This record gives sequence, C-alpha cells and structure tokens, in this order.
Amino acid sequence: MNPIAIGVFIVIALLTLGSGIMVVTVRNIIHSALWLIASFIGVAALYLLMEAEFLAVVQILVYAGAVSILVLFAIMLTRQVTGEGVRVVFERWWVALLIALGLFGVIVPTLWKHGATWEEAAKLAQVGPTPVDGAANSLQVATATEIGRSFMGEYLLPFEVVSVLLLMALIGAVVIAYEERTRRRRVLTLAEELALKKRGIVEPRDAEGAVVPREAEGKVILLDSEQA
Amino acid sequence: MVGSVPLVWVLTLAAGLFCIGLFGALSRRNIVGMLMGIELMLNSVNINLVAFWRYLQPTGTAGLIFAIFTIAVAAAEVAVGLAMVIAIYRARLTINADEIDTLKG
Amino acid sequence: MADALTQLGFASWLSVLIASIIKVTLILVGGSVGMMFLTWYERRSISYMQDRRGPNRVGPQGLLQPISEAIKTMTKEDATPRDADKIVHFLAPVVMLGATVLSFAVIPWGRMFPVDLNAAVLFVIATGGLHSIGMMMAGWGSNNKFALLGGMRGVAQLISYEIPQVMAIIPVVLMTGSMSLQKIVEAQNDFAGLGWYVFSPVGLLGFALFFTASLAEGERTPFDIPEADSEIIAGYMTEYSGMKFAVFYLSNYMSNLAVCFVTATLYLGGGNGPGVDALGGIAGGLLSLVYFLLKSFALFFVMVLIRATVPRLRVDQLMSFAWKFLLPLVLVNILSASFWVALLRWDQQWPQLTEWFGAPSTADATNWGRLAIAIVLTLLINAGAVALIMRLTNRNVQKHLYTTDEELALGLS
Amino acid sequence: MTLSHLATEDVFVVERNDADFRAGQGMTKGLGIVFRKFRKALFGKPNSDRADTEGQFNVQYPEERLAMPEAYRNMPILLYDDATGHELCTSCFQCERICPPQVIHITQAKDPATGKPVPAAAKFVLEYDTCMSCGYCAEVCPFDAIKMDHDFELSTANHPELDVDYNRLLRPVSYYETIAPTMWSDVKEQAMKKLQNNIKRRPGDIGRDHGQKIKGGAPVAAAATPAAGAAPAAGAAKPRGPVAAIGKNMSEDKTAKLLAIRAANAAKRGGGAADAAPVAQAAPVAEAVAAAPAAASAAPTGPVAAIGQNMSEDKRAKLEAIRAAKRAERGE
Repeated sequence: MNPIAIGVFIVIALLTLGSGIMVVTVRNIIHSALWLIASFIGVAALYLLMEAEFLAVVQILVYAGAVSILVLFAIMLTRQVTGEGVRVVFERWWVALLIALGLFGVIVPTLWKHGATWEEAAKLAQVGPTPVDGAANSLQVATATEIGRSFMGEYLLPFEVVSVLLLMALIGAVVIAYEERTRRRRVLTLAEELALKKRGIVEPRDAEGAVVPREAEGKVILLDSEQA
Repeated sequence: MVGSVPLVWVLTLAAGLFCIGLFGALSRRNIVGMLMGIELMLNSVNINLVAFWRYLQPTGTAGLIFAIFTIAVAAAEVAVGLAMVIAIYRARLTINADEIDTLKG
Repeated sequence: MADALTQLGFASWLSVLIASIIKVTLILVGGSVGMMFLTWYERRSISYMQDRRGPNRVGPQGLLQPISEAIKTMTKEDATPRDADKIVHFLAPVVMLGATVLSFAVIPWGRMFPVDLNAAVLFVIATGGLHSIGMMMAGWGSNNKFALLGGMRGVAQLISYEIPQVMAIIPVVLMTGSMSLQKIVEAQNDFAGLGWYVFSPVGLLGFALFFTASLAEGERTPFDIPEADSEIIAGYMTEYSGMKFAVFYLSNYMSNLAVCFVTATLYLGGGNGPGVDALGGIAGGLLSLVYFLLKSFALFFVMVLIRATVPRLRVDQLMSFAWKFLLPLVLVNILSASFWVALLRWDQQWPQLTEWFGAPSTADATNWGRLAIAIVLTLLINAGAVALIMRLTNRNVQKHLYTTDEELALGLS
Repeated sequence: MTLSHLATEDVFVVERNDADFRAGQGMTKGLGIVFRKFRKALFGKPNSDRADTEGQFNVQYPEERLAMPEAYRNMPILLYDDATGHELCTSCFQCERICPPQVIHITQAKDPATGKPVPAAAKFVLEYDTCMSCGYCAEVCPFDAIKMDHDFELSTANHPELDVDYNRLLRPVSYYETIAPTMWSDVKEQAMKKLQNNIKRRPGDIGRDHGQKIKGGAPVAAAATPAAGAAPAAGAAKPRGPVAAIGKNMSEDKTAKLLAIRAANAAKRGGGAADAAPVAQAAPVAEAVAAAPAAASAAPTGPVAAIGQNMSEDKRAKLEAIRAAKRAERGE
C-alpha cells in the first residue's frame, strides 16, 4: 500500500469528476469548455498514474490541445446572446438526471460485485516473466514501442481503417463547413492597377465616381472599390 | 498505483464520468454542450480500457490500442460534428437543438 | 536520488517525495535563472546587431538588469478590466506558465534527466500545445477585442505549426527507435561524441524544419503575429499588467529556452561532445552541461539573429508557409529517414529484410559502405525536395508579384 | 483603392530584381548582413567616423559627453567681472520686456544716500521652470550681461528650487569665455567698456554685493564643471542677511524675505495692506520674518487676483512683493 498513490488517485478523481460536473452544470458555455479541458487533463494524469505514458501524452495532445480548442472555436464562431433568462438546458432536464443516476445505480453495484474476482486476476497479472538469472521479478509494462509494433502487425487493418476514417472526417468537415463564395474578389496591387491603366483597361465609373461592374468575356472584373 | 488502488475504484470513477457525460448530453440545449457531454463519455470509456489493460493484461497492448482508436474516432467525430454545428448556425442562426426542427437544410 | 535517500533510512514513499521536491525546485530555479539570463542575452546581442550597447548599467555588463526589471514589474499595479471574466483572466497566465514548467519535467540539462519519460518527445510537444489554452483564456477573458484577436491568431498559429513540429521529430524517433530523450542522446554518442543527427542529411533538414516550426510555436519573430504590437497592441497580453504580465513574459522566455534545449537535445547531440566520455563521472557531467548550454545559447543566438533580420509575416503567409512549405518537406524527410534506417539498421528494425536480402555484413561495427550509400541517397532526396519546393515557392512569389497579361485582361488571377 | 484619379507617371513602381528574390536567398543575405554588423559592433573599435555606417556609435552619456556647440543655449545666466566682482547687469529691463513667457523679474538698485536709481540690479529672479530657452534675453541685452548657459542637468525633485535668483544665476566672465570663446571675444571689448562706465556710477558695494564672487581675477575653477559653480556660492558666507540659501529651506526662507520686503513697500506706499503696515514699520527688515504670517494673511487683499490662479503660494507672494516694490518705486 502506497499512501502517495492513493492520495494522488483521490485528488485526480476529484479533479476529473468535479470538473466533469462543472462541464454539464455551468451556464456559460465557454466556462463549460474550459472545465472540459480540466477534466481531460485529469484523465491524462490518471493515465500517467497507470503507467500509460504514451496514451497520457496523446490525451493531452489530442484532447486538451486540439479537441477542446476546436470546441472553443466552434463556440466563438456560433456565439449567441446568452444571459439571465436564457435556458441552457431542456425543460425536462430532470429526466436526464434520473436516467444518468439510474445508470450509475446499475453500474456501480455490478462493478463492486465482481471487484474481488478482478483483484485476484490483477494480482496474477502483475507477475512478470520469470527471470533467467534469478534476479528480482520485474514487470515490463507495454511501451510506445510495443504499441507501434502492434499497430504494424496485429492491428494493421483497424489502423488502416482508422486512417481512412480520419481522412474522411477531414474532407467531410471541410465540405460541410466550407462557405461557398459565389464571387471571387481580389485586391489589385499598385503595379497591377498601373499595368491595367497602361493597357487602357480603366474600370467605368458612374457620375459619383463609383466603379460600375462590367462584363469582360463573361467574367466580372471585381475590384476592391466595389465592395461598397 | 496497481498495488494500492483497487481496479474497482478506477472503474467507479469511469462510471461516474460516464453518467455525468450522459446527463450533459441529454440535458443541454446547446449542440456544442451535447458534444462536450459525449466527449466526457468517450473519455470514461478510455479510462475503462486503460484500467483493464493495466490491471489485467499489462504486457499486452490491446487496451492501449483500442484507447487510441477511440481517441482517433472521437477526434473525427468532433471535427465533423463541429463542422455541422457551424453549417447549421449559418443556415439557422441558432445552435439550440430544440429550435432546429425542420428537415429541410 | 530516491535510492540514495532510501539507503539513508527514509521510507520509500518519503524518499520519492523528497527527491521529487528537490528536483522540482532545481528545475524551477534553473528555468527562471535561465530565462533571466536569456532576456539579458537577447537584449545585449540584438543591441550589438543594431550598433547599440544595450543594458550595461545594472551590475557587471548589465547582468543584473533582469532582476531590476523584475522588481519594477512586481511593484506595478495589478489591474483587471472591469468587464473581464475575473477568474479566467487570472488563470490564463497561470496556465501558460504551468504548461511551460511541465515541459521542463522531461527536458535534460546536459546528461541530467529530471524524468526519463517513455514518450518524452511527444510530451514536450503536448505541453507546448497547452499554451493555446492559456492564450485562448487570456484573449477571451480580457473582454478586449485586441486581446481576442491576438488569442485567436495565436491559437490558430500554434495548432497549425504543431503538425510540422511533430512530424519533423519523426525522423529522429525513427533513427533512434525510441521517443525517450535519454535514448536519443545516447544514440548520438558515436564518433567520439560527435555523431549528432544534424550531421546527417536527414537530421540537417529535420533540424531546420523543427527549429522553424518551433520559432512559430514560441511566437518568435517572424512569427510573432499573436502579439504583433504594431497591429493589435500586445495581442492576448493587452489587458495584463504587473505580475501577471511578468508571468506571461516568464512563460514566453522559458518556452524559448525549452525550445533551444529540445532542439539541442534532438539534433545537436544534447550534452555529447568530445571528451565527455573520456572524463566520465562528475567532471564529465559538468563538461556535458557546458556543451549543452553552449549549444542551446548558440541556438538562441540564431533566434535573436532572425529577430533582428526578418520582418513579421502576414497571417496568410504564415498559413501558406506551414502547409505549402514545411509540411511537404517534413513528409519527404520522413521518407528519406526511413531509407536511412532501412539501409543502416535493417537487421534490427526489419528482420524480414534480412531474410529477403541476406544479412548485413557486420552487425556491430559501422558499415562505411552502407553509410556512404545512405548519405548519398538521403542527400539526393532531401536536396531534390528542397530545390523543388524552393522553385515552386519562387514561382508562387513571382505569380503574386507579376500578374500575367491574360490575368490582367480578365481582371482575375 | 483605385488609381484612376492619378496620372500614370504619378506612381513609382519599384522593379524587383528576380535574382535577389529567390526564396530563401534574401533571408540568407539579410542574416549575413546582420551578423556582420554584430561582429563589427562587438569586436570592432568604437566608431568615431560618422561617415562609416557600421560599428558602435553610442556615447556613454554620464561618463562620455559630446562637445557642446558654442551657440548651444539652455538657460540664461548673469555675468560678473572676475577682477572687480561687478555684475554686468544694469537693470535696463530689456530682457524682462522681451521675455515671451515673462519669467524675468528685476528690481533696480538705488543709492541708499540719495534714493536715486543706480545702473545695477538689486534683485534678479528668473523662473527656470517656465523659461523656454529662446535666448531672446541674451540677444537683446545691450550690456552682454545675460548669456545662455550650457548646463542642462537641472532636474530636481524640489520644484521651487527652479525659481533662481542671483545666487544661482551669477557666473564669472571667465566661465563664459571657456564655454563660448569666439562669441565672447566678439563682444568682450565693448561689454567691458560699458561695464567700466557703469562702475563709475555705482556707489559703494552696489553692483557687486550679490552671492559669492572670486575677487582678484584668478581663473575660475568652476568653469571646468558648470554644476560645481553654484556650489561654493551656496555654502559661502553671504554679504547681506536676507539673501536666501539654495537648498531645501530655500523656499521658506525666501517667502519670509519677500513678504518682509512686500510689507515694507506697502508701508512706504501707505495704502493697500494697512493692517500689515505698522508691523513692518516697527520692526527692522530682519525681524519682519516673524511678521510673515500676518503679512500672508493680508496678501489676498493685494493684486493677487491679477496673478495666475495655479501659481504656488510662495511664488505668488514673491511676485506680488516684487510688483509692490516696483509700484512703490514708481511712486504710486
């Protein structure tokens, strides 16, 4: 029994669960996203505690560094007026609460029923291979190297499938979020405008001096001054 | 860690996180809020995978591999989901799930 | 250190705790002192580049200038905007500094490794990625449009440059066969401590790419767009003053120090150098520390040189540089790194290659013939890729400079 | 932005050289240039030749100083003759009249025996804080008595200290000769001639009785360090009682002195501050210091309203005293 390990676990568990609760209860959606980051970091610390170093780092890199930032960006791009009197949860949120609590009530007793069995199995699993030279029995937990070998060997097909999935997600996200521009605009540089002028291509203007768009070989010349 | 903290504690933590995420996903009006709840649920699943790997099969890699797959899938899901959120916002100027009630895009 | 304490009679968990606390204190002190030295070093060297002298009044050669500045900053008023999100505003610098200090947990000082993490390389990158959260918090929490602009710019920049940065490390990881910084340093100890990766074609290109991407990660000029002071005041730091601003400053310079340390470790052999192994023991350790610091500060000098030379990029130039220039080169570099590894060490990495092509002639000693082939092959690939990219970029630049007659006639380009 | 309103030749387009603009080349070249500058500045000799654009240019200010041009002007000073100790000023009021910010205040000296004006100043006050260094006073002075000094390190934490009187204004002619030799040699002869004429019309010590002066014509040591010039004057014994010392207690001292003079003048005038008059009449000037509070309480009844509202109390009193004295002299 290592008191430090227990203490650290309890602290991490409280951090993770506490910030998880804040994620779903806080009114301000940005605060909610920030609490989500705290929760992700708590989970990463838990992985570190369980000696899954590679996974902990990936968790920070992907979740805390990328997913949460994506969420924050999405919130800021779709910001709407939030304040007192605006509902952030559905009217029947208590149904959701009941469902969640009910699920928790089902899962936990089931887990604790099997706890003793798992303890036995865990004790057996912690014994490493018998050393040849009679040295202390040491357990070599799988590292990033083994993960890489498994990816390239046993799990090659799932690996490829996931890469295709990521590629599809990449393309899909771009396609969905792409804002189609009907007209392309470009600000001409001084040199270009001068060249236009030298060739006698001067955009026509109306009485007030504003530029009148005109058709040139079926394409519209659009200059910066046309934005108005 | 393994000698001190029983496996059940970790699993209980994961179950708690899952239920919190479930509550968030069901109760939030905001689509981004729902997505955040789903992220919490996926994380709790990952905790389970890693815990079972560490306690029951530490020399193997299956638990870690599937946790990484989950992370990849979650990242893909978030990317597409948020792209959809932005597209919906452009079309409707709202991201509240109960206000998006027409089938036409 | 923990073992020594256990032998002294402490309980095992207590000795671990004490050893950790000592290590953390040393890292914090070393990091802050390094940061202070760095500010002085940068100001002095950039002064000489601009025909000035720089701070030379406080202490010998102005070495105590950072301390006087620290005292000045601490006595300033700590103001929070009225409509700011107080807690987020307060936490942003804490998150920034926390992320930086976290990365120091795995960064070696010469041959001294605070923690030898399995995935140390990725860990450094991941903690660098945490900066974007602090930036976002500072930008959003200040309730200031310039701060928000700076924060958004910074986050976009950090996220896009993380990709070339991570991928520039992959060749090193391939060549070492491990992500542990300690193993990477050990792997560069051939040829009397001079077998640094930067001397191979793969490592040279990787070094250039990683260092450039790291400049962007550390918001150094020419990538200081998030805090472009001529455009958006001070970016996400606009609403910060006093100690909070000082914490941002500390975090920035500490992460610059971390970038120099990591680059020196990954490509310049860390604390390796001629004479380290020969001396051995404590003297060898000190010599390795000296080598390491020399390499790191030489790298920082390059940063300062770039800052004194190159003007700031535009946002679109920033993005196209990352995606159109760095990323293709990084991918090509990974390709040539795999050729390198396959040629030099196929017996270790891919036993099946031995089955197909026969065993390599000598297992342990350096095979000069294969080394020569590998150098020529990777050099050809890398140089060809660089030349191609340069030519394409050049054409792009010219296309933006001169518009062709047809485009002008159409008014489109 | 369109250029339609511009003629083609109005726009200057820089033609770029392709060879210089290949990707990466310009950057490498630039880094090389900057590094060369760094090397030259760090290891090369400090640059003394202004035509050379590289190397270390800095002047390390407090230790190294650039030589001041002769015509540099900072703040006005008053000159006195080394040999006789006589001041060149004859209180002709030309400088007071021309001064754009009106910071010069002169009181003409009088012969105690006859009461007639003497070509010398009894008091000369200059407000350095408001002076704009235009140099008109030096330009206009017919006797070359007021000149512009080269000393620019005048900053102080004590604001009233910047209202200077004779004690800080006087410099020997030899000092001015060291800082502006050609400018002085141009006017030296006529200035000295005029001074000799004026000395004849000055009875007794009038005209050389202010501050500390070095008699006997020895070269003045103070000339080398201008700031030190004022120091001996402050520490030395004063020829007359109420002359204020420069330093922290100056403003208090001076206020009392000025109030006393003002009270005396008011008494002479017989009107104005009637209740302050008997006090001033009864007591000698030195003792009038004690009556200062009484005089101060009477002050607002005087021409204070005419003076700016944001002036400090002692300055206002001082100015009022000077004006009252002048009015009395004019015989109002």
